[in-house]
Amino acid sequence: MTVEAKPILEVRDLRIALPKGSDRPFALQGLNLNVHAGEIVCMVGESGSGKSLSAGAIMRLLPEPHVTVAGGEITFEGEDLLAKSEAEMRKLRGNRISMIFQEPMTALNPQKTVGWQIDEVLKLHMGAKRKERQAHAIEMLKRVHIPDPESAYNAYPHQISGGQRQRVMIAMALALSPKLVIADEPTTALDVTTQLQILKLIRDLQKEEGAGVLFITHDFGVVAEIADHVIVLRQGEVVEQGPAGQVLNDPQHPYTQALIASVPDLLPPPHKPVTTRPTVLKGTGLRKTFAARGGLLTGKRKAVVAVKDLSFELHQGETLGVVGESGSGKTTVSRLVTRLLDADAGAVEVDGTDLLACSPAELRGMRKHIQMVFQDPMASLNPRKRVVDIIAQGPIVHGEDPEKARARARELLELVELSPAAANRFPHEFSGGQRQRIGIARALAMEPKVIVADEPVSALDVSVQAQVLKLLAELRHRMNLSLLFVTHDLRVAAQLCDRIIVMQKGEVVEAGFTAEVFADPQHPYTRNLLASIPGRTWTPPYRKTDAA
Amino acid sequence: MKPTIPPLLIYALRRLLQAIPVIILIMMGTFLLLKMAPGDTVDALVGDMGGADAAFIARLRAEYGLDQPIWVQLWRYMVKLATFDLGRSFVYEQPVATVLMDRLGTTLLLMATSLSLAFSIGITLGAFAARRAYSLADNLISTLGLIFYATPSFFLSLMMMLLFSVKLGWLPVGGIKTIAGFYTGWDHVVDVARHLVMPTAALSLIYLSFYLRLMRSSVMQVADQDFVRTARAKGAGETRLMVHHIMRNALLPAVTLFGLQFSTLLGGSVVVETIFTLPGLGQLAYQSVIQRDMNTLMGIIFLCSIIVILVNFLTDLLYARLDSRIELS
Amino acid sequence: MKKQLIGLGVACLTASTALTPGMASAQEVKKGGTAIIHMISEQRTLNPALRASTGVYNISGKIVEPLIDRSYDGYEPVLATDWSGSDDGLTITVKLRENVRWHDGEDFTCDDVSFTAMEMWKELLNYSSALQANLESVDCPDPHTAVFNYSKPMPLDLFVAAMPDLGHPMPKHLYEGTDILNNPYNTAPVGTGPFKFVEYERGQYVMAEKNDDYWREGFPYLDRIVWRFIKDKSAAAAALEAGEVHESGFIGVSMADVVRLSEDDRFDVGTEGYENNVAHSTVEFNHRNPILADLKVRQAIYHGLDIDYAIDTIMRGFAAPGRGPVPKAGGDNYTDDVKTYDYDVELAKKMLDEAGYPVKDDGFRFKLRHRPAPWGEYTQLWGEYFAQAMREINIDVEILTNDAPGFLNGVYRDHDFDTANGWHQFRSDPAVSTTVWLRSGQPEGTPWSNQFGWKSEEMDQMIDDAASELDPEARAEMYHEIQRKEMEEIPVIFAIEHPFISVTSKKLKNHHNTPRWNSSSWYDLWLDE
Amino acid sequence: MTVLDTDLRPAEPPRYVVFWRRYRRNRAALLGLFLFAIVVLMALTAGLVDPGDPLRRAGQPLVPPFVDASTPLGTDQLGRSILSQLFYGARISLLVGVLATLVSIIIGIVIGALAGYFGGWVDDLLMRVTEAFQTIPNFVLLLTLVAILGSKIEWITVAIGVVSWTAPARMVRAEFMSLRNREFVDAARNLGVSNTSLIFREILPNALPPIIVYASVIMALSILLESALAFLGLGDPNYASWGNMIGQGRAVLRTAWYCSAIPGIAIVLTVLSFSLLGEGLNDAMNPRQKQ
Repeated sequence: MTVEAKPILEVRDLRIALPKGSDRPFALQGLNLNVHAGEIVCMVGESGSGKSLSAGAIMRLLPEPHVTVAGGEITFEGEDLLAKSEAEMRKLRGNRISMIFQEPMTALNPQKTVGWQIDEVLKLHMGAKRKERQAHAIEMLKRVHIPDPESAYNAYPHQISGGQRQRVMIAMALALSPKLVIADEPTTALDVTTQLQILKLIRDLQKEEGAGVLFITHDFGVVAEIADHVIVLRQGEVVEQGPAGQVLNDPQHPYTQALIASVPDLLPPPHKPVTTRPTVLKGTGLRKTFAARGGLLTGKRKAVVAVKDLSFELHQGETLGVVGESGSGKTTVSRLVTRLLDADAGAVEVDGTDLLACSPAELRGMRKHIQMVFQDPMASLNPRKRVVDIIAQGPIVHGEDPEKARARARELLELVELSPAAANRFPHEFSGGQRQRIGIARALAMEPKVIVADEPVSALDVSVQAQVLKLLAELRHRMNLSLLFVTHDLRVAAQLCDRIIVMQKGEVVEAGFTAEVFADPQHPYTRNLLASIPGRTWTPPYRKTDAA
Repeated sequence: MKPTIPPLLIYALRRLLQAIPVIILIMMGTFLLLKMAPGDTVDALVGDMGGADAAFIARLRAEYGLDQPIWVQLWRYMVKLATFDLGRSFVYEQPVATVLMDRLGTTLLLMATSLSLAFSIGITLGAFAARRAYSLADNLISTLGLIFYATPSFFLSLMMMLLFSVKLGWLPVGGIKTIAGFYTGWDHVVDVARHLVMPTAALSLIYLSFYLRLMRSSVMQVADQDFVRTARAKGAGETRLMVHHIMRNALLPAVTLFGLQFSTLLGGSVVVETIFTLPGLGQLAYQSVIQRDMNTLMGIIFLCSIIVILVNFLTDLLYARLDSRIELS
Repeated sequence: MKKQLIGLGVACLTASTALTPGMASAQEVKKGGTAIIHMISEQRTLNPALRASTGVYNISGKIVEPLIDRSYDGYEPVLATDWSGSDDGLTITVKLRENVRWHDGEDFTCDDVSFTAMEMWKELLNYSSALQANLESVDCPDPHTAVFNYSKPMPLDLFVAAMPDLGHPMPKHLYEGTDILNNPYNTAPVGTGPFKFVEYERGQYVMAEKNDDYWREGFPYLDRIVWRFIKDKSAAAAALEAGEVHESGFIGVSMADVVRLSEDDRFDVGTEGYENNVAHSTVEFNHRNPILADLKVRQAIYHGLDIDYAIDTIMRGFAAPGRGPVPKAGGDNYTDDVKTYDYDVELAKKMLDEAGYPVKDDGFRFKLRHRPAPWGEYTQLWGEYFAQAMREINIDVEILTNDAPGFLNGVYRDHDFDTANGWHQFRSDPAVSTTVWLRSGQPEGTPWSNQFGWKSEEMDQMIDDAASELDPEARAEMYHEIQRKEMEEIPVIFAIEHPFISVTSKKLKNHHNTPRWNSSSWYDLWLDE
Repeated sequence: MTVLDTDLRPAEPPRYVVFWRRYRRNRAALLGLFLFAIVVLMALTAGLVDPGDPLRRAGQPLVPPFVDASTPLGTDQLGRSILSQLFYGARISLLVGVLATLVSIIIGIVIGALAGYFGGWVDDLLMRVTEAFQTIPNFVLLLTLVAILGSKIEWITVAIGVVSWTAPARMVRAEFMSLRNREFVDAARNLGVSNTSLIFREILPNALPPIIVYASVIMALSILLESALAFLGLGDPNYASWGNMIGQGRAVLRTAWYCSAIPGIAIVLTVLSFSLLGEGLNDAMNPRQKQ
């Protein structure tokens, strides 16, 4: 890299100390980075890598005194930020350095209007009259492409959509043309189509303003989409940094290589002749409408149609993907099929028996044939139970001898590649991926005919995600499992599913073999979805590790 | 098209409809409960009089309708209640409504001053303590809050009376006004205020500690939220954070508590009103229980239900006003 | 100090010898001012012709006057000027005072007396309705003469003794033709007394002001009297000390404060003025329990009670041991020539052993369920003392506490008790409300009457005979016999007789100068302020 | 190389050790525990301090503290030893506190769990009942119950429990409403677990921590309620209780302050210990609230 101009932000040997009793003494050990004007620097790392804390250090917003800067320098436009008083920092924040946060819902004050919150920045730093400020704020809303900026100005955050909220955040951050914008996972909470729009917006505005952007993310797809320069963090240490193209396509450090190798590519497996096998799960004409509970003043609210007339068939040994964005009804499908929710109409046949027509007693018996793996590895295991009991619970309920069930649970732990020594621990003593393995073991303990997996890897870091997906693939192969796989992530779907169903607003817009859908999407929505996959033009260079 | 009814009115009507079964439940429950108590108001009356002969007692019982079967009494009472007739007080020999209205003013005054003092001081101190969490000032405030909380109100009342009335002679011992003082205008206001100082303090301290503790944790919780971090990243100072971002959100749980505490407060005022001889509903309720003055006690509970339901309705409106997430229409 | 007080208390009981404290003869009388009087509880009515209760008289006595009152010199004419009885005891003639006007300006006449006697005293007034059961009519030969006609002999003594409490005429013109029990004047009384009713704020106070048209020329001295209701005794003591209240009667402050304030030179503390309102502390037995039906057991229990200790600790010396159903204040009807039971634990234990109740393995002979009356600190402490004392002689006692209706119901209607303790108030004459404690056949549920399951035909006969005896001396002797019999059989223990105690600010003058002072009219009370 | 996802973390120390570590971080909570331990100790050793009946006559009435060695804290109006009443009173206060709390929590859990778990009309019905109870001033209801049942200590305890259950019921309901949609509940239901087991085995243990913390509040309020009853003369005179001591002692407040001040301080400290204990439990059970 050549030094053309002095960077806006220079971080030298930054070290951040964690409170006593944490798993390591320093959250960040010797971070060095430069951000130049007009450059987007991506800081990539898995959870716990210290990437968010470095942003906090630059803004001087660390949760002191628990977490403190232990050493190093942060220079912004030639000034030493660490030496500044709080009052001086306050003048910088929001003005010359601004920040965009991850969760647009919680990052905006629910009690103030959008306009008020944008106006606050202007009031604090611009010193103009109210009219002027309002005009400026509306102008900013226009620039972030919010439809009808005047009415958005008076709206409360809960009255606009998630994507619009993030646009408001961006408008707020860029309102005073800062020199440096720090974006902390700004698109992680958004749907894929919205994500692409926001990334584009950031990129465009940054080009216009010429600001430097420090962009924090965990997603290599996003990196590929947006980065000029990449820094890879692991456990508080920089393992690799360099221009985007170089790091993405020719990573040097084994960790980077492994991370990149974990990113599922967009090449679906060749399709197997699954449709000829016997059907194990068949949904017919499923429909579910949520009659929302009454609001405070309004009494009844409009009912929401979650699933509209859904039919599908799952064959023996097949993996059927249900793909869609939030609000598409895909999660409702997983609950209807397992009858955790009662459908308004339709039938779910498991091996020819209609689950929805069962009496409560019959239903309890039927449940062992259709098991589920849940999304949130934190929430899906009872925190007050030991792992062995969690896994053995199902068989015991269905009359298995408790001792035998526990012995079987230990075997299953081995099957999901966990040490049986872990059997007597509680869920919180495991990592997210391990918990998801326990969840899989619990489902397998019942020896079900069908497993419904609801976003089983979406809460996991990319490297862990790859390992869990691999395990699922292996088990499917070994045990001839039939999987109904619900996901929002097209990369994951591409990797695992034989066939997919694409859903939008409760309706199926397209269905077919994965490879065919990916190669030649018929419906505009599917096309849009595929086009929005971040970094879709980038193919991870090599697969040195053993991901499937 | 139908003429549009204001949403507030619809909401009020809906709440009223929900409240009616609760009130009926309360009234029937209380009636039957009181009937389970040993002895009736005639026993209490005869006890007060220092005795009476049998014929006299029997005639009184018939006069009050207490010789009827319980179901007949209940039915008669509920029928009258449906026309908002609360009956006559056995003890005061006046319509219950008159008796209640006499007492309501004092009680409302006492409760309003106590609650608003407890609310405002508790919230201020709580917020202050939270912003300086774990400092000396915080520890001091929190300890004070705990002591307020742990001290029985009657103990506090007696101690205050000893100090301020007997030893120092600053405040009157009890009552709501100086009897035969014949104050008018501003003097009357000052006089009543002087009489209310100690009862208000005795009654409000425990609630003050509730609000203090609630507010402290609420402010600390809100201060941790993302949007406060956002405001900080915008360059907002501590005062601004507190005023514009933290307080309004942190107030919400306190407002909820406000609605719930109203009836507890009325119970708490029994002891305080007794000690300070305040002619309020709390004392009246206690006396009515002891004297088995069914109609009066039922009337108090009826009035109390209405007040509580009204207060809850108002706090809900206030909540909706404070929390923009709750839509008004 | 304590010993002195006992002396004082007992001395005052012998009414005639008592000097009037706070005597003001040496001082110039000051007119005007407001006297503020503490009341511990509130009555439902202020009409003394409907409710016989000191709580009513304490207020209404200033507004409504009786025909006859009591002074330390005997009976004193108030609205009556003279009275006499026929030899057969069937008629009593009362002369009424002339030129007396009700507060609303109407004249007071025999019509008022006749109406009140027939409509209220006979029909609606507690105790009086039994007393006047045989009243046939009241004739008015002239506006100021009332003739009471009885169907059975009525002793004149009894009639006169009852009049101060049970003889308040009410204005006929305000009551005739109305629903008497619900008449609004019941809580806003109109009388002939030195003070006129002004207002009644429930739960707070009653106020009365000077009656300029009072028949005693030049009286009253005070401009105003206010009765303040203060339920809490500690608050009442504080109010006295803070100068917000001038007098608290009927033991309106705790005994500890009585003793404390008696050492404070701002106050007069004493038992004067209650000679007509003496009470007994009682221990009542349920004779339906075979153990307690055994006389030996009752006697043993009496021996097990350290009455002097109880007087000292609970009453702080302001009381004397009881000697049967009639207290010393009963005058000629009283005798102390009765059997007594000294405190003797060993004797008590021996008697219980003899009665066939040895100590069992758990350390007790038997268990009693005891109900103490909820009449405040005093009766509750008595109940606890009773339990304490009984445990000393190996009788286990479980105390059952209830509020007033619960207590009255539990003892007098449901008879769900073994022992109980409470009060018996003596009302001038044993026939008014005392003999009902001993006479069998009381209707169930009548409080303060023989609900103990005790029946002695001999006693019943003695009571009936005494009630219709017209000769005062013979009558007194008959009551002495009843006392002796009672102390032999002890169906009820009249353990302690105690007057009430007043704490009075020395600013009040001419106070407690009659034997029922708190119920009297206070026409001569004045305030040195 | 990346750490293999299947490598286990080192085992954590047992739960109670973790719990204790979190608890002891709060110094005030340690003080609360200390005070609580003293009260428990007093309750346990009452029989040793005075093997006799604490209500018997132990000496002259109204002896001040530190005068007579046989009654170190003095005597009350009936000559009963204040020290032994204080120790035996600790038993009653703890008993009333713990049992009344149990009663209220059990009622609260049953009602709250049913309402929160089933929702719909069950919820509506139970919530109306809860509202009704909440609307009647609790102390007035307590007085009424005591008037009905009499002042036996058992009934006082039950009555206090009966007037205190609404708050825990609402809390349990709220917890159940949020927990019943958690994935682990769905997971258990999907295994064929019955409703009863779901309520009591799966959800309840997870709903308990805030309830346990709140129990300390109820315990404190129970003791205050009992003493307020005794103050009004409605306590059970068959047992030495702190409330009874204050209630009777206030008659002699001005001359023998120690009769009511000593049990008064005992109540203040006990209530204080419960509430500090509650804060410590809160810190230990809901660690996310800290920092």
